[in-house]
Amino acid sequence: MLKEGNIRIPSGCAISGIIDKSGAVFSGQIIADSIATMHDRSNGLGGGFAAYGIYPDFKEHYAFHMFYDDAKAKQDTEDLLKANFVIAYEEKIPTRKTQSIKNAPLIHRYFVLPKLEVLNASEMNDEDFIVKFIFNVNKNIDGAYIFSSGKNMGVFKAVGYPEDVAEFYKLETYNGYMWTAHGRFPTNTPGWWGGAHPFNLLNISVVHNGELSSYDTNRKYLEEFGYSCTLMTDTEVAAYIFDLLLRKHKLPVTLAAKVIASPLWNQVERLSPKERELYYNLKIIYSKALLNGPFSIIVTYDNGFIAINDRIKLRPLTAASQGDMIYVASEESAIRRVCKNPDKVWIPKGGEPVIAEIEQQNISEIYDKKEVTA
Amino acid sequence: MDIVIIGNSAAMVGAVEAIRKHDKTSNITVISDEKYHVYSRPLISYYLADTVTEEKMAYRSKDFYQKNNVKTILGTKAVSVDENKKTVILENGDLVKYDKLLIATGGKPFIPPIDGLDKKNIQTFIKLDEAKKLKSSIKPNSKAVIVGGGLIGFKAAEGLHALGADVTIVELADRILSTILDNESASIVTKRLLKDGIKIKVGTTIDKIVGEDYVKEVHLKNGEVLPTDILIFAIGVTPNTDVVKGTSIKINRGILVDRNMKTNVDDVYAAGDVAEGFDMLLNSNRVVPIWPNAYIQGETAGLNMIGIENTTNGIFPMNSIGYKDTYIITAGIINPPDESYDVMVKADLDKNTYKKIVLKENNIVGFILINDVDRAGIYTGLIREKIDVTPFRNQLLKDDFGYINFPKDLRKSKMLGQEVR
Amino acid sequence: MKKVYAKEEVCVGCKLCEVYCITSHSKYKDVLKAYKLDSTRPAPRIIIEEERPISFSLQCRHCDDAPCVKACITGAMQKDPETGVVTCDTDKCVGCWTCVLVCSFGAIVRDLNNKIASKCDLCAETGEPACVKNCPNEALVFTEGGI
Amino acid sequence: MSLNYLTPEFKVLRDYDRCINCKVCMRQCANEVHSYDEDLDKMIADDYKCVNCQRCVVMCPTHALTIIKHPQVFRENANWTYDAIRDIYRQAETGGVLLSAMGNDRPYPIYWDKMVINASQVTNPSIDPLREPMELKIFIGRKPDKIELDENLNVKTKMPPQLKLNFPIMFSAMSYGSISYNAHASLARAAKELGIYYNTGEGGLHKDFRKYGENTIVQVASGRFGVDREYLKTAAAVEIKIGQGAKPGIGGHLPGEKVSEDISETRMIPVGSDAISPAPHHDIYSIEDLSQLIYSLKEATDYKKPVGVKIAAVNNVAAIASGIARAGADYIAIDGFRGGTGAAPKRIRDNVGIPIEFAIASVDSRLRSEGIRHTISLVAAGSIRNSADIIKAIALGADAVYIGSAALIAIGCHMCQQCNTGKCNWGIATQDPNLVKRLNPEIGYKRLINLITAWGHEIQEMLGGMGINDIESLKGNRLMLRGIGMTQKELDILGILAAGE
Repeated sequence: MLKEGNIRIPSGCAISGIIDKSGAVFSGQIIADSIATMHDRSNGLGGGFAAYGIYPDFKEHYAFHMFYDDAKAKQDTEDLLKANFVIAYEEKIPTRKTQSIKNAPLIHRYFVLPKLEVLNASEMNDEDFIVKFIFNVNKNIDGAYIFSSGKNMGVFKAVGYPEDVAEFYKLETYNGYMWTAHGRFPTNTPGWWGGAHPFNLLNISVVHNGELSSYDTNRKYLEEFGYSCTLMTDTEVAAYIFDLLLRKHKLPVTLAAKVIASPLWNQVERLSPKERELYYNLKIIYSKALLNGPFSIIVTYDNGFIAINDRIKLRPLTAASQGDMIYVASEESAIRRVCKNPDKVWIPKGGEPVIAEIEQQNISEIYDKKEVTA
Repeated sequence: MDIVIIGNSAAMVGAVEAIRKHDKTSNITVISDEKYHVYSRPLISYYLADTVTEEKMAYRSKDFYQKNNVKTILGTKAVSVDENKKTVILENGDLVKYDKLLIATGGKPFIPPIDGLDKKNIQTFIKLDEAKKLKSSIKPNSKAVIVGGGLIGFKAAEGLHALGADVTIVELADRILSTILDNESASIVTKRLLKDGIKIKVGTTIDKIVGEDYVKEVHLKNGEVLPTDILIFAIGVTPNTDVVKGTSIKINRGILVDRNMKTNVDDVYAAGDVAEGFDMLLNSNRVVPIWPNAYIQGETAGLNMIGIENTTNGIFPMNSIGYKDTYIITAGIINPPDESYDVMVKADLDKNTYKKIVLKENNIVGFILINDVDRAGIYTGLIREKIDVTPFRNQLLKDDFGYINFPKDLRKSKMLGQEVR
Repeated sequence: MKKVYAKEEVCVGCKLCEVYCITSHSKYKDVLKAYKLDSTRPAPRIIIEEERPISFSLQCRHCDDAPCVKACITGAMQKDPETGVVTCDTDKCVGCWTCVLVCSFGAIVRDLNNKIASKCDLCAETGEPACVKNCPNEALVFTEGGI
Repeated sequence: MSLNYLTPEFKVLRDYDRCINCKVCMRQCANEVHSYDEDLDKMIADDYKCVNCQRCVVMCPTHALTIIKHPQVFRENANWTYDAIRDIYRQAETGGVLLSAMGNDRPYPIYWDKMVINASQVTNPSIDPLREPMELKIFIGRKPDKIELDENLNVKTKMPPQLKLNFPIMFSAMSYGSISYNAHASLARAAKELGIYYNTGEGGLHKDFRKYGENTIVQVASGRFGVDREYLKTAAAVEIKIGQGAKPGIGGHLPGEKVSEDISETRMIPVGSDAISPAPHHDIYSIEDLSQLIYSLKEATDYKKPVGVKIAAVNNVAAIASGIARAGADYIAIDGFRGGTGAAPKRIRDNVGIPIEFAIASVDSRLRSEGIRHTISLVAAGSIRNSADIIKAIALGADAVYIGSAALIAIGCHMCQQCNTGKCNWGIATQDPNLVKRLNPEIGYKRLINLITAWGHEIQEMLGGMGINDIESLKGNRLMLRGIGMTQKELDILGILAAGE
């Protein structure tokens, strides 16, 4: 049977995300409890978490989380790693024996910085350098897979139910200011650890429930900008689109939201001249970055997340707030489980993002302020 | 308002229908010496020939007077008019007051003053009663002599022939239908009549009538003697102006009217065969005793009587007549009086077709069509509207001449609903 | 009133209008039967003029001031005061062709078989002129106020 | 005259039980097939002259006519086929190049028909276009790599000129001359009403149609007919025609007898003179020459109008397209070998060029691999027959399609392939005023609107089925296609999987 990367596999899912806008950190147990509530939305073939603010000791280093199928893959990868990076610290990621988590690969993490002379020789900035390195490893080293590569953050995922994955990775021992979780319901795969969510590239992680009808269009568009979609999953494509829009093209996150769930032309025509001009350009230039098909998605980046539905809301997404805490999840139950009495609960409309960001940071002004305050 | 119409034929109907379109309340009184419901006078020859019944001669439906709220005094002759007292005097002495008067008394047949007029079986042929009389007196092989080869004589001949009479037409002119045909066209028609055994004597006329009680023979001026059972005078009609004799209403040949059909006397109008109205081709007044003109003149008079200004563009002679399978349509000036006219002719005497168009300057002023009569009205229209035919002059005689030969603009303005009313 | 107008620019000269006019006024309302069975098949009430490339069909204009109605010697030709349609009462018509003489459109056809004047009645029976309905190129339109 | 070996190609069957001698067939046949025999009192037909355009069949009020392929056969021979033998007879008779019209009619594989389209089931809801928005609007033109905004979110990007299409469909280039005034009138008006574009072809823009300029693409071809400043200014876009699918490598020739006063004025050539389009542009012998012309035209239109290039699909189409993209064109129209024509040498029409399906796929792949696909629009042409072909073309990588033959069929073309004779009984491919008027533009434009509207609905339905609500998300979405009955090589070129994979 073909696994992710060999064939495109659609899947259904549960997602959940929590941020403390004050920047205060909290235990992974909370997100684990939240996602566990939606047990029935996954089928045990994939679960995972993204945690931000968990590596304060190495917050300037890129934290690579790796799956290795075998020692050879590990050796080959580490040779390549050492040739390109200074490794500040490395270890096997701590796990605990969990009954339902089977066939675990070798799981390691490395805190690294690019070697200056190699970076300079590459004539790339360090982020592009890292991305290229990741594509290289994931594509070319058989049995090796970098599944997390950001700074002061990490992705933890496996084949299994998300609550089992949390137990396996001992997530209750990690503290972060922002967490997302994912429970997966793939339709035709044995489940592969790399194929679980969240999908990550640098500091952008994506948990996603949905199926992109526009997958091949999006993918080919991304390939023109040098992305290599090795996993052939929708989540990977979504992550890269956010990477392109946010990191490479420097779009404010509100506008990135309007690219992936763009307003309809007849809506654009009703806007003010300035907005019309903006959206006209946005829609034409990024027509192939529109994510079409049903989805609810939480994209996390350095200082916050954006949760959004496809523009006709074909997948569930609920949001809530209580004090500095912002919650988003496939189902309200997953929020109520960890936040009994939210100040506000709402169901975002199709294409209308929920954006939640750490407040004390100096965030560049964003386009639609209404949408900022969740 | 009291409107009085003397006469009960086409002009009357034209007037009544025009009035009632706009005025439902004025009183209308129709006076006629004939006792009949308004009938179609031209149909008397059809009646004679048994092609229509008396029933079907009704020119308008039986409820015409009632529907139009018209009071009728029928079978009583109006003998004179007092234009000062605004009164019509009837033969029974009754007086009929009017506010507006229309004289539409039509024509009366002309009978020359010759010997023997007192014999029986001598009559004229313009009224239903005369047709009835004729019909009752004719028998198969009766010898009928018709004096006058004009329209009435021609139709009388057809009717009498149909009844099996032995018919002879006597015509003073050198051809029959001399007012509407030229020599060539008349020859086609003559040929057709002769084929049916109708005899035609041209260039002569009646000299005297011989017989005891009844007419027995007719002597012609050329010396010929025609055995005769029935003699019909169809020399022509003159305007029946008797009713206005002795009044200040001006008469020339007919009662003179302006283009509103008004006479020289206020509130008195005249229309139809009695009126001498404007002939647009001659550019002068003329009596044109034909049915369509009577209706149109009556209509014009009617409108003006109720205060709606209306003028006719003028009239001109036009006729559609036929004998069995021979059809004749003519209009306007067909025998140009001088060199200022142009004539175009196309004839095929083998096929008995003839087409003649008379032009003055750039306008058609008359035409004769024999047998090839379809769409004749296009020419009539060109005459009536005085359309400059220069752009298609050389196509006028084409067999299928039609709107396609008109300049596009003219064609479209006519055909596409932009016609000027 | 609604009248039939011809767009000569798109008249293809097929004469189907004539075929359907005959059919519509035949006692059979079927082309095949009208042509194959109807012994008293009526004359078409349409004039088709053609001088290639121009062609058009022309039918009674139902003039407001209809000269044919005024000229008719029998009263057969009538204009309906309500609908404005000019029709010929074939019972009364004697085939004198005075209407032919006065119709400046030449739109009145002599039906010589039946010796009656034959003219467009806008297919009063069916409510929609058959020529318009069956014109394959919409060269005939039935409309108010001209085109 | 020596014996003509050719036997009739078609046979006119007349059901005399139904024939009413109305002569409609006779009046409608420009080939003079039908006539009335007075002696027989019957309509008769000359089968030799029949081209099976079916005008008479359609017009006959009693459905008395049927045209069939003439049953006359040659002895069965898989090699010396009917056409092969008859072509030789024709050439032996005339000594001339065989001419034909419309597109390649040989039984080459039709790859559209070997591709099937995906639909959503369970994991992805299909979208009902009757209930949900479904966008078909697209833009043709170069797209910037990225949007540039200032701090106040004002757009700093300079958007190159775009053609806005309400449907991903345009009417192919068909010149006034090859098709009639009324055909152009129908196309132009339909394009305007639909919010799409029609293309003048290389015969200039008739003055009456300048009012449709906003929906007009004007062509600049090797003959430069009708090209002047106003022509360029009037149009919404300018298209340099290098070649067409029906006759790659061949020029054009409108015989002098078709150059009427009107055409003469439109093409800017003398009445009655042959209008010859040279095989190449004699100022374009290389890609750099093309670039010069592209920029000349951009200069002439103040960089306000897209300048496209139309080429025939030939072996090296991918590399050529890449060159054109880099030469500055705003769009490339690629015309496959089944594209139609008003006249082409039959051998060329039937043997030169490649299928559009491969051309589009390989051009799209090539431009993507070079990272320049998003900088240029791609228009697929050459026998797009229905909305499914459009879906497939776009999924293979086209931004839009051109339809020519389909548009003509919509307004009456019956594919008799006799355009070159100028006797089109449907008033399309003719300049004979008697025939031109048979195409009523009032009807024609509505039929075109109907066709495109219908296809639009079908496209929306198919998109909805795929779970897509914007045609943009179909572009290059080859995963939505699967192949049936193709070799692996063919699948690879098309970049699609086999059905079941």
